[in-house]
Amino acid sequence: MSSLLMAGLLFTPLAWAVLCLLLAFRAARLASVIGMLLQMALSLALWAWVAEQGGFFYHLGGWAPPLGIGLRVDGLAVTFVLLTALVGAACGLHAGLYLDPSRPWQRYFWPLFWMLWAGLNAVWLAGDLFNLYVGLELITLAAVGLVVLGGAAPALEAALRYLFAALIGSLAYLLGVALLYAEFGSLSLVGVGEGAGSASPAASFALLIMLFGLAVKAALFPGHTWLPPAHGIARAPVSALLSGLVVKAAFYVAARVWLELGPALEAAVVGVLLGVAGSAAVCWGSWQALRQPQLKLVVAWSSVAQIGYLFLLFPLSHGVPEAVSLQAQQGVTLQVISHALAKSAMFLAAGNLILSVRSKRVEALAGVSRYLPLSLFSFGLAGVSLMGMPPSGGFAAKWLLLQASLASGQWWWAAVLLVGGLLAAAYVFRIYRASFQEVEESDPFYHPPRSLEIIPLVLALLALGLGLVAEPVLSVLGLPFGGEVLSP
Amino acid sequence: MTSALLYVLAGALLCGGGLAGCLLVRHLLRRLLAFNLLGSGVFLLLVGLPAHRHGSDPVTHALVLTGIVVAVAATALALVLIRRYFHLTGRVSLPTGRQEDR
Amino acid sequence: MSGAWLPLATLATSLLASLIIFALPEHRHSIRTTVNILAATLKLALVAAMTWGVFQGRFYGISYEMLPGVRFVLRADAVAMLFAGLSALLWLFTTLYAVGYLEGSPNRSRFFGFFSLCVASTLGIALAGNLFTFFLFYEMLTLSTYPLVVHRGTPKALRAGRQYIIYTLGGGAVLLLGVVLLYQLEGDLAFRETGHLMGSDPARYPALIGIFALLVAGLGVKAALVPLHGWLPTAMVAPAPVSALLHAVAVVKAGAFGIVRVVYDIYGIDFAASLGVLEPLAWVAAFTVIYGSLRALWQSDLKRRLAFSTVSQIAYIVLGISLFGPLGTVGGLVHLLHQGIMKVTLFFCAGNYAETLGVHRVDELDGAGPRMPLTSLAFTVAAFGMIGIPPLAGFVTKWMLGRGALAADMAWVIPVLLLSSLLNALYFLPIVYRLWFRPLRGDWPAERALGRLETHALLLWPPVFTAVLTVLVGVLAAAPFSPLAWADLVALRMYLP
Amino acid sequence: MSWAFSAAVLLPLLAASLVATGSTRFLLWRLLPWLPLPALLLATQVRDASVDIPWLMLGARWQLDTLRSPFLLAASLLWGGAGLYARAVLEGAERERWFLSSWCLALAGNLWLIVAGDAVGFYAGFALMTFAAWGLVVHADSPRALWAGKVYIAMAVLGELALLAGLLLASELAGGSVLLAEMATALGRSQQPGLALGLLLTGFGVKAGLPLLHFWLPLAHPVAPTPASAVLSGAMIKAGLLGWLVVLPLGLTSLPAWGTMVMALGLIALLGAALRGIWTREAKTVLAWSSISQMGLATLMLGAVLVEPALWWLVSGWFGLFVLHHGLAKGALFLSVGLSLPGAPVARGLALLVVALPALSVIGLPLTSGEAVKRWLKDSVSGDLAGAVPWQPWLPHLLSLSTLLTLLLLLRWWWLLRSGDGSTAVATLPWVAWLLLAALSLGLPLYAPILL
Amino acid sequence: MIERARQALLGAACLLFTVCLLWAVRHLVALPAEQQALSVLLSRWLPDSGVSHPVTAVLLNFRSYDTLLEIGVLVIAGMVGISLARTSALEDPAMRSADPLLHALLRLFLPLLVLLAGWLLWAGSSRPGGAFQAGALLAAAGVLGRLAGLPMAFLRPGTLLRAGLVLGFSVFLLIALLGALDGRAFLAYPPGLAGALILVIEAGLSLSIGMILLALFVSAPVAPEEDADGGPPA
Repeated sequence: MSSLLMAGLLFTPLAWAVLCLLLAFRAARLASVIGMLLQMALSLALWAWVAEQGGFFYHLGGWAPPLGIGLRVDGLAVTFVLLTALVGAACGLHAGLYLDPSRPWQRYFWPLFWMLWAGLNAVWLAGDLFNLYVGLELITLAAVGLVVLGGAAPALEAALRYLFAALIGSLAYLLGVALLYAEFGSLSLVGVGEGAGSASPAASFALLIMLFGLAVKAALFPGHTWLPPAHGIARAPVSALLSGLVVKAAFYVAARVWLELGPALEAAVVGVLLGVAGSAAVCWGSWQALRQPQLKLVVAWSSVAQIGYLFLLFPLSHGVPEAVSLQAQQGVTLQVISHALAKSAMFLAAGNLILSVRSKRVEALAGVSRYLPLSLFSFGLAGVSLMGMPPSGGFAAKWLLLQASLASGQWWWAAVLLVGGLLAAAYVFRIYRASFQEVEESDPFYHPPRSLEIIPLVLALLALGLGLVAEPVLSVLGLPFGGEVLSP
Repeated sequence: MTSALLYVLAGALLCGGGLAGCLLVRHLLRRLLAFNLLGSGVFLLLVGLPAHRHGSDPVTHALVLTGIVVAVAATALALVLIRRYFHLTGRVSLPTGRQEDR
Repeated sequence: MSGAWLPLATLATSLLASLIIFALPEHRHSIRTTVNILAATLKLALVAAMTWGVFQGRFYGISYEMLPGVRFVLRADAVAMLFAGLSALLWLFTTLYAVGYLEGSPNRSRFFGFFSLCVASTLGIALAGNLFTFFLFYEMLTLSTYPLVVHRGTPKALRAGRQYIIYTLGGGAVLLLGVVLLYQLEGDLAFRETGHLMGSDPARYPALIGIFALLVAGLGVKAALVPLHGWLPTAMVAPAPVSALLHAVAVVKAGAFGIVRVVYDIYGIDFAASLGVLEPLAWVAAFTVIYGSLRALWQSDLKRRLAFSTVSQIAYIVLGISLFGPLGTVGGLVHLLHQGIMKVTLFFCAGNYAETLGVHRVDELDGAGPRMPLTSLAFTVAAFGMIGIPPLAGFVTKWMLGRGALAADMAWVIPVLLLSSLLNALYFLPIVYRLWFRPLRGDWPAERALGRLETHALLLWPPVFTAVLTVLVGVLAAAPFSPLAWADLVALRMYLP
Repeated sequence: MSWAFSAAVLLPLLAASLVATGSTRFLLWRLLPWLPLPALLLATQVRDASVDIPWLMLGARWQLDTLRSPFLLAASLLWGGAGLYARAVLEGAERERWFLSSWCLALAGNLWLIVAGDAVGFYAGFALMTFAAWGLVVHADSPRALWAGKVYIAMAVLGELALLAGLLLASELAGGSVLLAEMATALGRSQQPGLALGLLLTGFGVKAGLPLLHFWLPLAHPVAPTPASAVLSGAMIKAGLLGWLVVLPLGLTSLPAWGTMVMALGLIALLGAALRGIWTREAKTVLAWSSISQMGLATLMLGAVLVEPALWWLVSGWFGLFVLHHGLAKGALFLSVGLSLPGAPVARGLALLVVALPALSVIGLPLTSGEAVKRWLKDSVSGDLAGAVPWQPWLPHLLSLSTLLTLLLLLRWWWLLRSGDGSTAVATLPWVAWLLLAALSLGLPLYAPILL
Repeated sequence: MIERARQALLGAACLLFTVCLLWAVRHLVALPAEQQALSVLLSRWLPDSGVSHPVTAVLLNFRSYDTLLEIGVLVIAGMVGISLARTSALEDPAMRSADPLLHALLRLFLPLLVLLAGWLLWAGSSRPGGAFQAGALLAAAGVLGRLAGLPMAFLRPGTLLRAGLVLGFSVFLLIALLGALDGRAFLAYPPGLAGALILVIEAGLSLSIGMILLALFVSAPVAPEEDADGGPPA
């Protein structure tokens, strides 16, 4: 049963990518809706199956690692697969309504969209270091393709900047994999993890290089310059996908590698370095988000800031008691899920607002709260989760991270979390303030179809509700990031 | 001092030079070339190190083959973007001006 | 868990109401008003039923694990019902008043949606069973009140909203730090009448004092203790029902109620006293009482003067809490109710003058008495109540606080009370004097005829009724079901036998 | 029985609500003199009664005993007469609604504090009367009236605050009980009641016109409308005295230091006020000063009792007599100021003579209530029981000096009255009201022994 | 000024990186050379892989998932290339050169190239070769034809080109699904049929790879006036 589910999960997105490439936009849209439903069903079934039976290893092609490629299907991977299904379906549906079918290049959105989805699933489930590299490349190129859809000069510039940064990151990662393979002779993550005990200093250098590469791909502070133009220029559903999921893929790989190899190699310095970079990202990202004149750039810079929180996992899971590390992992998992939901909701809502206000600037939002309450409401709810205000998932994540940082004695991360929350509130309320401005004349706005506004609202409500059901979600993760997993 | 060590050494130096090229050069095509240098350096290391320790290892060959294909795909895509960018804006390097979203 | 559904039902009524109202298009006035009033009355009935149940000793509560090791707990105990009763009662009047006040203005769906959300969070605060749940609703209150403060959308309102958010979110962050530190140190503490920390080992005392400071600072923002009160007067730019609900019932009381919970149900009054944290708290409260009244003296704008008066009145509650002894507690708790009733009346009347006569400043009030007799009478009764003239509600509090101060041998509190009553007189009597004894100077700035009586029916009767309530609460203070009796019941359980 | 008490207090309160419309006001003017009727019946019929109402405020008690009933009697008679006079003079005047509402509320407050047995009720009545009286004082709405109103309300609020503090301390000493009797006994028993006593003395002193606390009196009385000033000095000032009698521990312990101080204040008031009053230029102000000096008498007696507790059982009746005597006489004198004297010289001379009659009783000529009061005071103070009373030998002489000064003072008043302009049309109703009060005050020695 | 400082900083960083890399490599080189478990495993399972050449076995059997994704990457690159093309024809008239010498040469080379590609494809199972090298040769042939101005109808962003792009990929995908449908893991070939299926896949792949690389080469920007517009609306 599980092998059928896995096969379906891997096959569907790739098949639909091929199918959609051959169809025109409207036909592809119809096919994609079916595909999304199928993929959602598969992901849900797999999630339910793992929730009962627990995780397992899936040997592709029948060959066991280290020879073949093994997929690690544990609680965390399956949760992220379901998250991808959720956010992907929402962005797909929204894109179907949002993109203008008459443009010749729009038809290529669907194949790239499905390829991106396939890449994401490949990364969540991967258990093999080289396979992760190929998965990341798949995601990068699909994302660059989506960003550059339409081929306008600014889109090209942003795409190029993105492509170069991502490629450098991938090669750095590959260099790390090469060094690790040279030392341990195995490519599977679990195999390398076991061998890490007797590692030489080269392995810690390899780890450093890999984390540097992945940090650049995840737009951590020093390497973040490519993200705002890319996510700002792209169409709303594309930026939602990029900010919500693509950026998380690189972080997910880094986290997997760190938790396998980190404790063994004395890489505390690397952890602290990433923590400091994360804090700098939080401050710089929020500060820039406050000053951006354009709405989508504000949301893009907010992504830079929120990614900073994720990288607090590294210092908090190294050289600390097991319980605290577990708490930090759960906190970061919740932060990833709630940020994915909230940020995609915010980007979709921002897309709707820009569509109806007919201008990208924040000041143009005056009077929106009177005539476009629904879009602003979903934007607002997403903002609540970004600020980490109760009862949202963001708050639950902030709470767990606060507890982890205080329990581990590294109290300064708690300061970063609190200040970050306030800065996030600053730029979210900047948008509220602009939209609450009363405007004299009658309704100047174009009203998008109601269904366009429902999608971000659903996502925002999920992000908000996540806080209330945090415990069940975390319990399904079991021991996140690997723990004993029974093989089929 | 097997011949593989020579490749490993060359690979390491290529990596250094490639990375420097990628980061410092502004011209897009040259950066792309530097990227390919870096890629080749990594592939050399990937094959050279195991070869040095215990003879030729087919797995690394397969990995390198896959790596090369991916590199080719990325380079081709980059080229298309660069040519289109040049076609539209006539610039050969990305604007580095003090954009406020630096 | 007997009666688990009652607390949830109370919260659900206003949550549901807010969702329905948000979904309603703007022009659906009648449906929105009926939903509003229906929800308000239903909530009042539920709260009354719960109060009766609690009085009989029945347990109402629900608890489920929201985060690993952290539970979401709702529990209706005596002091919760005190605050919940006040909120439910005054929300009914404020809703009626708001319906009348906002006649013909835009954005009413948005307003009433957030209005009911705000009360849902207030009731959540009242019914919270542990610090985590309390914080959860505390922050939801901040979010749901911001749109109310900036409802008018004018640049001034937006600036006031900005300052409001900076204060309250800053306070929220400090409170969050305190709560997490406490969870780190002592684990998930459910509120318990006599508090938990009596037995903790002395090594932790400095940490506990530090945490106490953080918690009170966080709550102090909403309770408008002096250094943190800046947002209250500027938030006066909000429409009258908002300032009535915010400054008399919801936001300000949430802060004071939080301090009650922290001092009694977490630390335990005896432990807090032994820690020596009550003395500084009393100093801050006393200073706020005096400072608030002083600042109110020369505020020319009526609502700003009332705002500063609120700053000092809320500090009475905190003062009552910090007087170690049942009498002080009773004084603090009963003032929680009395101040709510009196301040709501004052704000309703201020709203009436603004809405009917276009009067915003104190010196424009000359001769308003004869023009609007009932409103002015209500204002006068409430004003005398605030000064503390028997047999009105204010006197009962001052009497209890005075006795509490003497019993806790903190005699220096008596002159503070007297000075504050004098200051109250100094800023309320001139207004009463202008209302009744000064002749009309020229015509009113923006007079509008709003219905047969002196003003719109919905604007007139709420303040009159709350004024009558002020008198009744004062006169029937010792009666079985009066706020004072209820406060005694609560205070009795607070102190270790 | 409790309905009788509440009827006495609530009737004027309800009457105040009739002020709203024109027609009800007409009815109210007619009712005004009869408002204190239930209180009058209560004072005459009920000798000694105490009703507890646990649920009212903090546990209220209606009380009427030998100490309070003369106060009640004096107040109701005076309010009745002044009410009649007010109807005659002020009906139809401008700002009549304001006057009526203040008048009724003041009356209600006055009656409430007299019958209140608990501190909260007493304080409530006291405050209600004070604020209502403020309405009466500023009724003329002239700059002078406004200034007098400011001074009055400022001192009144300070007095109230001192009173609140005093009551709080006393209640604390009495273990939290709010009943006045228990407070008095508690004050008696406690070792250092100093602070509470001081506060209570100042609190009531403001109302009773103790020296240094009396500034508002000579300002407020002249500006108030005539019936209002009659009531102000006749009944309201007595509230301060009643406060002392009810709260202070009279007859329980001897407080020589406090006693001597109070007696000294009494003497200063008695003599100083009379001296100061002589060269004032306005008739009502003279009477105001005379009220302060007459109150000096009561303060003197109070001081004596404080020094020598045994005296209390002997002189507790004296205060009742004093209240009746001074209230009615002073009320009549104030009303006479407003009377219009006939133009013809002969009739005018006769009228002046008649008007002077109550003044005689105040001075203390034989056969009048004034003389009975003074003699009783002289005997008790210099009697054998008053062993420890200070300055015992000089007291009688000082008292006779005070009679002389009062004589001069009232001559000054009579001369100011005489220089007033006569008017042809003599309104009969004011004269009737004055006559009623004058008769009651002069007839006091006759009916006083029956009632007390 | 800041720019120069940035350059210097990055340069220093690269230098440091190279030094550390050399240091790490020195450590790795110093490690003892013990027999590698993976190559032992590989030699043991090679017979079952259906091909004799170990690299092809790893590429198309043991780690076939990598190859699948890698082909996916190529398809994406192709797609993006085509999506950027603005006109119906990918032809670039400026490039066509009617040079008789080139035409003659091509008549000789093109068939040779195709023959060589076929041989490489076949040789892949036993010695270095396979789909990628064959595809590259086909693409080279295409490029030469393109330079010589041979009319290639299929080089229009039409369905034919798109079908060609995904042909190999979909074949690979379907075969992979076959494995999963009859109970075994995804990408597992039915026993015995491995060699044949690998050959089918290789054939499809080589064709697609050739098509993709050619499409990427030719999806050059078109002459300015035909450019439809500057890009998507605001």
